[in-house]
Amino acid sequence: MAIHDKKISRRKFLGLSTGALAGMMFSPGLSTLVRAGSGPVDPVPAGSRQFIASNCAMCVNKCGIIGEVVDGKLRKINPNKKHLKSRGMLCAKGNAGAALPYSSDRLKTPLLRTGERGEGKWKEISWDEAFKYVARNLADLKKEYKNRSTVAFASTEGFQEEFYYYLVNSFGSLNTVRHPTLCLSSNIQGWSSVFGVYPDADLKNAEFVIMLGSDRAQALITPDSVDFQRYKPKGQKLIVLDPRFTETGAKADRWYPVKPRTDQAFVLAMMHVIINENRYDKTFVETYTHGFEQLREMVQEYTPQWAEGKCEIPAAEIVKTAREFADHAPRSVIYPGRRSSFYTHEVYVRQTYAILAAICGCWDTKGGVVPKSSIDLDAHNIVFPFFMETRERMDKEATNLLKDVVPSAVQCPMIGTGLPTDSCAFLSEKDGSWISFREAVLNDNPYPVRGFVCFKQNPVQAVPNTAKTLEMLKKMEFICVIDQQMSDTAWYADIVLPHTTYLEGWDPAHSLSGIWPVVAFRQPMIEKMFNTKTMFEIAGGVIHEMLKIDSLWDDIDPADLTTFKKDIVEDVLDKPIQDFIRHQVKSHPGGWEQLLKEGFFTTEGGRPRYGYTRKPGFRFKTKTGRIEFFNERYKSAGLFPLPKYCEPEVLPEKGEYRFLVGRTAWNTHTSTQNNPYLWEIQKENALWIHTDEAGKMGIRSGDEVIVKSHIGAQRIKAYVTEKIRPDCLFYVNGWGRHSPWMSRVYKTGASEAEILDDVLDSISGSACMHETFVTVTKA
Amino acid sequence: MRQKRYTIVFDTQKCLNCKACTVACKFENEVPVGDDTYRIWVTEQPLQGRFPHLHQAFQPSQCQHCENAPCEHVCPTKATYRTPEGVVLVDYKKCILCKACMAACPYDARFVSEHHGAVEKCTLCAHRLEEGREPACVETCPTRVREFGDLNDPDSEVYRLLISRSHYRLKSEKNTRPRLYYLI
Amino acid sequence: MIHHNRLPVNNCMGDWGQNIVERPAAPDQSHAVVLENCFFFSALLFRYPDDAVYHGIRENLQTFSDFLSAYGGQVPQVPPSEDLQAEYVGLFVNNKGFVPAVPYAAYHIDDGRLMGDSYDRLRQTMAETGFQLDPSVKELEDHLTILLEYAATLVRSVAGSEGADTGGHFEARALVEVTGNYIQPVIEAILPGIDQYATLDFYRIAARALREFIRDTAGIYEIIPGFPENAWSKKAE
Amino acid sequence: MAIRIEKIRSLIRINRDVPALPFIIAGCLLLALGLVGVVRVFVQGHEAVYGVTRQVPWGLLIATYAYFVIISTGLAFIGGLGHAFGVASFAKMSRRIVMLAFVVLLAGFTQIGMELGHPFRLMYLLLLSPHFSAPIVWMGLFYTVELVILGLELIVIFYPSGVNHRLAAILGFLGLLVGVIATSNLGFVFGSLSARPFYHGIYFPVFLVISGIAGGAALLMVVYNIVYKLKIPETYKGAMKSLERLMGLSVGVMILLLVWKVLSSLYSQPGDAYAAVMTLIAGPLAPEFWIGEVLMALILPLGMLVANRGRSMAVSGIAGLVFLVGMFFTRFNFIVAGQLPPMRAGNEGAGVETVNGLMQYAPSTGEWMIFALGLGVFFFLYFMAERFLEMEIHSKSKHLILTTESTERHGKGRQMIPSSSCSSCSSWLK
Repeated sequence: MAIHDKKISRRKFLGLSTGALAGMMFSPGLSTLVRAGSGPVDPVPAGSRQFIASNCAMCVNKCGIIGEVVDGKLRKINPNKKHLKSRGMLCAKGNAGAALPYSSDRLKTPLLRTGERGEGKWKEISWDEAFKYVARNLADLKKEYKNRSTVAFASTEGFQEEFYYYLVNSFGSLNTVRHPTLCLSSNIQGWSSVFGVYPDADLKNAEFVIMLGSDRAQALITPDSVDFQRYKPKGQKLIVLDPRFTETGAKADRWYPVKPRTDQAFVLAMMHVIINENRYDKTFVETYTHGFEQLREMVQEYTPQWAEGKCEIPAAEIVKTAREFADHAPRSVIYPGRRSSFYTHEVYVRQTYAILAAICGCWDTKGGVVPKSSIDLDAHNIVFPFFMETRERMDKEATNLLKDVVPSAVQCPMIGTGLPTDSCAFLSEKDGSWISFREAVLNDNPYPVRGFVCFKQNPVQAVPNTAKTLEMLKKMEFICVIDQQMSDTAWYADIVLPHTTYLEGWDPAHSLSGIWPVVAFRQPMIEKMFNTKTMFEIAGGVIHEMLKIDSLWDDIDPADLTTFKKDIVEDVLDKPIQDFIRHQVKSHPGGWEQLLKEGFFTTEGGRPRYGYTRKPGFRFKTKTGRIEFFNERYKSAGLFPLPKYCEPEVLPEKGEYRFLVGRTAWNTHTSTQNNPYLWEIQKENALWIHTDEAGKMGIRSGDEVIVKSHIGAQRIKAYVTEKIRPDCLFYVNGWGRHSPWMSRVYKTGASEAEILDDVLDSISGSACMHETFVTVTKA
Repeated sequence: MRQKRYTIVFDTQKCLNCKACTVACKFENEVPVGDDTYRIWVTEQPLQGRFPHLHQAFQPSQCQHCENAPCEHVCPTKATYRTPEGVVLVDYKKCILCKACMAACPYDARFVSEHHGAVEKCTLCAHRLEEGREPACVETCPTRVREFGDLNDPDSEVYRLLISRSHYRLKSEKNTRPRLYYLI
Repeated sequence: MIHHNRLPVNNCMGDWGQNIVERPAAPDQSHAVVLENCFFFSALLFRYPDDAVYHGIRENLQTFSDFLSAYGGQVPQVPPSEDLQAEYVGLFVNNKGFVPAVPYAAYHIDDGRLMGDSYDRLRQTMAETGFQLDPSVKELEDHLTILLEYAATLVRSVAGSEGADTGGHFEARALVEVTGNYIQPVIEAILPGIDQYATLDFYRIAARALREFIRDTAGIYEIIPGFPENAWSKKAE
Repeated sequence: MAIRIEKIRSLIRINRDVPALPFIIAGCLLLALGLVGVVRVFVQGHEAVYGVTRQVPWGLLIATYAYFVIISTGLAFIGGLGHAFGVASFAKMSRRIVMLAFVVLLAGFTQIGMELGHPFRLMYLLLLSPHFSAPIVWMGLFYTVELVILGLELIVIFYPSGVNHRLAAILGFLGLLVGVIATSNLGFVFGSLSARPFYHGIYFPVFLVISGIAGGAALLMVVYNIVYKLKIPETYKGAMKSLERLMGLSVGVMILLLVWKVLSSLYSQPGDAYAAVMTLIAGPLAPEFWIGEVLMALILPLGMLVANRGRSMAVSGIAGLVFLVGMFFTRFNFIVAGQLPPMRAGNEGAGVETVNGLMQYAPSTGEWMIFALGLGVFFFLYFMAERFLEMEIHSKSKHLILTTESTERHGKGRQMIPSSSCSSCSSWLK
């Protein structure tokens, strides 16, 4: 600054009428600074470098990570090379997690809404106030509706979800709704109908693998995404059926662009070939299964020629694939996959896959489909009080819910007869069904739900048909969201509680089941940066406030309350979480130390336990205790017991395309698109459209187009490619945010939830995300 | 002690195009977010064939650590140099940012780092090698596309791969003699 | 930050009253006190306006009207407390998933990342001048309001050291560094965001006033008794 | 001491006849613009201000650097002919030639100084850690030596107590030699890049030298036309005619070289060289190539010179001016064209953004400002010299008798007698 300017600026300052100012003095009473040494000192660390083992939380996989912490700051997240589940790898998201704590977008302190919902007017409140607010609202709702289930609790999976359920069970609502019906509930139901469990695939040792609709190269699942390529050079053959030429398709020995919704026909025809050519495993079938003759009879009509007409894959290819599958058995895998929220008949599709594995004896053996093992942890012996003022979960108690509000769910001509009209046939108690649950809430059927607590889930983006989700939120008198970031859903909340990131806090141990089971946990790598809390602390805080409100405990046995205070509050929530974790692993000598050092531990040297379901006397969790081709429970429920081919109930009209859902390797859910390191890989999504179709409409790559379903319309750039069937369209989720949640992806690309139809699979309660038909026009 | 000859051998057929390596590299080497600032990349090779007969390969790549490195030849101040192990490095303090190395590199492996005030590129994570750790891109890869090791060690995986499988090097016609190999 | 958990709401008025200390200022010290108070008042302006802070701003606005109109062009209306709080959260804390005016210095100095190298240097400087963040305050040291308060504290240290042999040289350099290398980059960087996203005039005017004031500080510092000539040399020994 | 000052003072005068003022003012304006650019670079950094990218790392400033320094060495070449090889018509011009060469070289140095991220590092590292296999080292070395030689030449020919002709001849010869080597090395900075086939080979080391001679001649013709307001005095007409021939010949050689460069890059479409040449012929650089390079640097100037056949000095001056504009495009085109074919195809994920398979580059305003700085340095310094220094060499000076005599002879249309042994050199210039 020039001398001259200095003089001017000084004169300006001295020109202030300073009398009052000089006479006044601010004392440090409001100060945020203290003299060094006057409080517990947090010395500036210098030159320190630590490697801290933990587990990732950027998606559901929980891969092993080792944080490199320099001077108290997380510099890099490395893979844990010893980790049995993640095989020593770490994906783009896992690496990008290192930016998470240092993002300015984080929620930093509890926020209370002061304006209208969604208006974006908030005030900061203390945690004490927040806990009081939540407890008081829960109490008010209970008082008003005389039904604890009037508050719905939504959550996504994660280690801290355990403590979320402490809160849920302490309040006593039965209306919980989790992620599986947006993801894999039909898969679990279909495979379980045959084997009683939902198994894993031993891709490490398989010789022949068929993947139908699973994009393991991009939708990463550990260890599958690792194994299916890392060990491929050993001669593994990979067959991929997908309407899109995915990265997995690019890895395949043969890629079949299967007509959507007809994968089942392909597999039924394979069974036709294998059974009629006597290529199935007769010993296995005789020893372990039930209903083979009915199956044999059923598949007779499903000839390869018939299937060719359905799935548009040449009959000869089907025959070839069937023979190869049988030849490599039992080291053949028909891949169960993960997300199966595709079609209305998905449970039957998955049942079909499971039966194929069973007839060839590719079960519970090296290189086949193998039931998950898990390592037992010591649970805390706790019993939550039994509350009188609680009604059964609404998607169970509702009447005519499906018939009246989800007509598409009961239109399937094949399965129509026995389909439930009130609620889903085989609903998982805790998980609920997002689509039917939301319908029930919207219709107050059978009772009003007026409170909504949401832990790290983002239904506004994740559940098909955003408009309905917003409508559902409007019915609520109280909305509380616990999250790390201001998600689309948090934006509509009354109170937002900031959750500590997975890198700053302790998470309890979890047994991760699989062929290679491990116990994993999380420990902090860095100090907490802001005024956040973990679900463990939040549950404790809210429950303490709840205990101060008598009306919340007037419908239980007083003895229950005493036990509750002792067993749950004093013994668990009031103690450090480390005590909880130590208790969990107390049956595993050295387990705690191993967790601290490696972030995980395993037992039996981490070797797979093949064959325990093949031992004499083993009872499968089916009605007959055997592997069921003919499902007795389905029969009792009035459903078709065998996976008969289900013709689609609705077909695209002229000019309509089927909309597909898929993932990339750098974003799985809707929470990572704003991470700068992932954003720079993909800055917006684009609509995949086949070259010929685009040609007809004069659409070129980069042109703006409008994709429209009867739910909504989105504007997006086109990506003209040969990599998709001409009758399908696709864009990846995570962009075009409804509310501008994330600065980088706001208004770029298109949102999935905004156009997806809310179709329901009424057997498992799963959403059907591939049952939406759209049109496309040049913008 | 025998001189080490570091190399990376790529089995690109295993590449999932998952970009884990690119993100790992950015954090490990503190490379800023930016369209021009990257040390490694994963190229989606052009799609071949017509629907439904399609083929596509993915090719991760980075500085090839050439034995006959054009970038080293043209560097006026010896800022770019080769270590005895064959790693091509940049001494940031000596770089004058003339960018001749960027013009000379046939692999477009170099870029200007504002942070270092110099041209930077893949170092094979030399700082990790000193600690006996693999380069970050090698370590993080789900399918282990990259294998890192010492070509002078007959027991190494890289040696085994190169004597047992056919391979090629990028732009071999330039006679840069890259130290990075691609398996066929 | 000053959170409710530090100052019980029902008590804050009383507390605030005690915070203003009438001090007979020595004539040569009076300008330093004015400067210190300007910094402290600016710190209040950019602190989350809980009840204590809100009343602090309201009660002192008249006193600082000269300051605000000289640098900000006008004296802002103080909106109702709830509106001001919503505005503060929307601008500086969380707004639809992003923050229009990130108040952390390191974010603007080190590539859009919190707690970068400049953050470490700041903590080092604070420690060397004998200060640290109150451990009960769950904020980062490079938050604009803490920087301003720190600057106020440093002004007092420098002025108080007048006549001493080594008189406040270190503090003076720290003051120059904190205003020039921390406060200035933040306020320059966030002003556009505030202008674009603010729904009320309050923070627009306050931010403009702060920016102009900070731009002028280089000329103002020399009025502090004991402010050494060589404080402008880049690095404190 | 006092006498020496007196003598130096004798050099200083105010030449009211020379229309220098407008150029000095223009120079000042350009300098001001340039300084804005310099400030921007220091405040915002090279990366933010310049339009160069990862794939096109060399842009306008490398082109303008080459433009200036090559003209300078061309001038030194002509000066060398005058001094060292006794081409008397040029020797008469030696003050202007050397002053121009020096100032233009300085202008060039401003360009490279602003282009390099760490120019000062280069200065000491060239001494401490030179890498002798790097063409830039030799280029830098020879241009530095060239600057020193030109500086010494300036002292010698402006030496108040008279010119030491022998010394001037030696320095002139060295200036010619080092200049040719330096420019040739500059060509080799590109010619050495085997990664970029368009650059690789002998074309640029040769082409740049030839174009420099043409550029030097052109600049001299322009400057004399300015200084004498389009009325070149009789004494310089011979020199002007020689310059015309020199420039015409050089442009002719340039055409020859360019034709074969283009044809060899087109013939059988050899990879990146083909792609680079196509950017010139029918690509993004086509206007710059056909209008800027082919028309303004080659066809128009040569056409004008041939049509004029020395009749009007003014026409020659205009031809020179047109050539100098065109020459800028030859520099710009070759720098950019060589880098437009990417080293890696612009496939998805490659991090390379191409349009029709090519990179893109357009100079930023910051880069234009730095070019303005170079032009400003030239205009300001040179025309200050014109305004305030004695740029003529007076025939009265006893030290220049030889030259004067030959000039007189030449002026009378007699055979020129070369004062050195290099008769061939001077005779083909007639």
